Amino acid sequence: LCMGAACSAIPISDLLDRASQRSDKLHSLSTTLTHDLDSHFPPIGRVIMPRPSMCHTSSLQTPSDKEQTLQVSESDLLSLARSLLHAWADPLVVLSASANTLPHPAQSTISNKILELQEHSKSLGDGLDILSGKMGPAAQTISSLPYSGGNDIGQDRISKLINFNFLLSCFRRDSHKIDSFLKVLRCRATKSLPETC
Amino acid sequence: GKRYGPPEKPALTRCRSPEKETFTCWWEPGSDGGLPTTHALYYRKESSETVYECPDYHTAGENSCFFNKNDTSIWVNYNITVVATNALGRAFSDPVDIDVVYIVKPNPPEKLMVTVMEDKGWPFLRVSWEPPHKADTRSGWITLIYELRVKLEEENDWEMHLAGQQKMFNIFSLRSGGKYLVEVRCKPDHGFWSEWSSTSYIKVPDYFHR
Amino acid sequence: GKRYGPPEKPALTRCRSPEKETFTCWWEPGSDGGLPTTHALYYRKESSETVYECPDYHTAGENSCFFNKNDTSIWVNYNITVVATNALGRAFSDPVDIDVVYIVKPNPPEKLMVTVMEDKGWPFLRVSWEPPHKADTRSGWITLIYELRVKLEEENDWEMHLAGQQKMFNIFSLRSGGKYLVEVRCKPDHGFWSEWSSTSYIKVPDYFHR
Repeated sequence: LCMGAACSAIPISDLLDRASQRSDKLHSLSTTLTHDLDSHFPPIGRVIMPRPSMCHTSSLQTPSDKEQTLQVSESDLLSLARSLLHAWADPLVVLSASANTLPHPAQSTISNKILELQEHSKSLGDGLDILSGKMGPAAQTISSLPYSGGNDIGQDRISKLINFNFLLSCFRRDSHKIDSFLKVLRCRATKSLPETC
Repeated sequence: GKRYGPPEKPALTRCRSPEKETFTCWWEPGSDGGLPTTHALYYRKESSETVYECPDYHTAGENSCFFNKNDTSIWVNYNITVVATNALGRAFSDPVDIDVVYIVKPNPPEKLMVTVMEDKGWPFLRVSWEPPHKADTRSGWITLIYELRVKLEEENDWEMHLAGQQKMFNIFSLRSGGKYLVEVRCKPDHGFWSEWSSTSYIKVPDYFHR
Repeated sequence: GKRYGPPEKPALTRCRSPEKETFTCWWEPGSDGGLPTTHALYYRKESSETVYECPDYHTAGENSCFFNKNDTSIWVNYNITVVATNALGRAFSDPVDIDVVYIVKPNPPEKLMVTVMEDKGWPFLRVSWEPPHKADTRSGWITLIYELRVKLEEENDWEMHLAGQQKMFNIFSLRSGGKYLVEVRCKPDHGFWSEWSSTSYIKVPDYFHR
């Protein structure tokens, strides 16, 4: 007897649909967080906002346009998404800790949204772990992308805001990559449900 | 003399989730064989042999098990069984497979508003509402459909209207001077109808000179 | 006598991509200082010092630069500047950083079709459409959500309906004999709303025997 359409195991296409919904939310959250942060800086400030260094995930080779992305195999796409998500486990803790003392008028809103980000990220991670178990060994590989930025994002007010903003901009970009890879996977998996793709 | 025996097997009757973040299951006990009988719910997650017991028998009341955020996953199926036990034996319910995403029963729609409007001299009711606040329909991932029911105060039968995904609806052919009750409910793609919203009352002005 | 001088600095006003595969930027020239003035767009990609000039000033018309598929990468910032030059000097626009994934504004949906259907004696409109042909939704490269607006010919206010990712929507509670206008637009998951599609007109038959 089953309650709900699926029995024994949840189909991969269902899992990819749910994962895409979570990754969509994750990226949207990072976008509203970026706007919350920007609300404090005049537009000019944003343009000059320096990028202290490269994102800690920039060493991961990812496709950079549609043709390249559509040529990547399913298991490799999932492996890329998982690697990026895993790479943010520690830095999200840093973002969360530093959000509590961020010298920014929207500090409490930002702090709550970072917690929400962590929740969604954790849930998505659980889902991708289960998905990878169903999509072959290549999907299991996770590239190690250590975050060496430490827990401290700066002493003075300006460097704190700059580093926080930079870390968030990196997350925003990586969450968009994760979202894009999962949505391509989702449409490949739903050949039987064309109307959603 | 009174006959004693092992309990009859219980039946898992219903599992519902309001927003895919928590869920609750209810069961119906069988006869207790004339002896004090206890019930326990056990579950196993898809592709895992570990058996867990219900984390919370209280939050959702009698003969129920509540799974909070940490206990709820949308990534795996739950295989659930209820066991009745008394001094003379045990009885197992049929096991049930649960996918949390498919047992959603949302909260009712909110901010139901009814206003009398007019179209070339004929009054009609403009009904509008909002989705339950927990349902993030704006992102385009969750689709809710709605249904209204309308009735005159003095009548028993409701008139049902399917409103699809709309969050507003016009009701025509009104009775002059009639006092109407309006309620709305919602349902996700793969899920169950919510309860009806609270009732909204509206009086249609007299527009017929009898 | 007429005063001549270096050009005023131009302003990069907008960059848009219709399908996350190509993109175009437009600028607003400043005053030309009374002399023949030329404009050139230069860009540098994040973490590269190489400066490139606009690959195509023509495809998208005046004061524009078009980047085709080979010139377009995503998840990398383009740092873009426009330079105005005349005989007496040059002026640089403020530089702008853009990532193509955040400037997607699709073309409107296509093949909008509206038909009158009936459900238990009540007419309703079945509205369907196709995504803009340039946007590759089939591979998942772009995920679109849709919004409709409907209004009676003689009224001013549109009724808005969010349709999620579906390409079909039913509209209930229609005015008997009403003449309706329907339009649809789309938005990528993380981008800008398109313009509204062309209008589709439909007449609902009289279904009331007044």
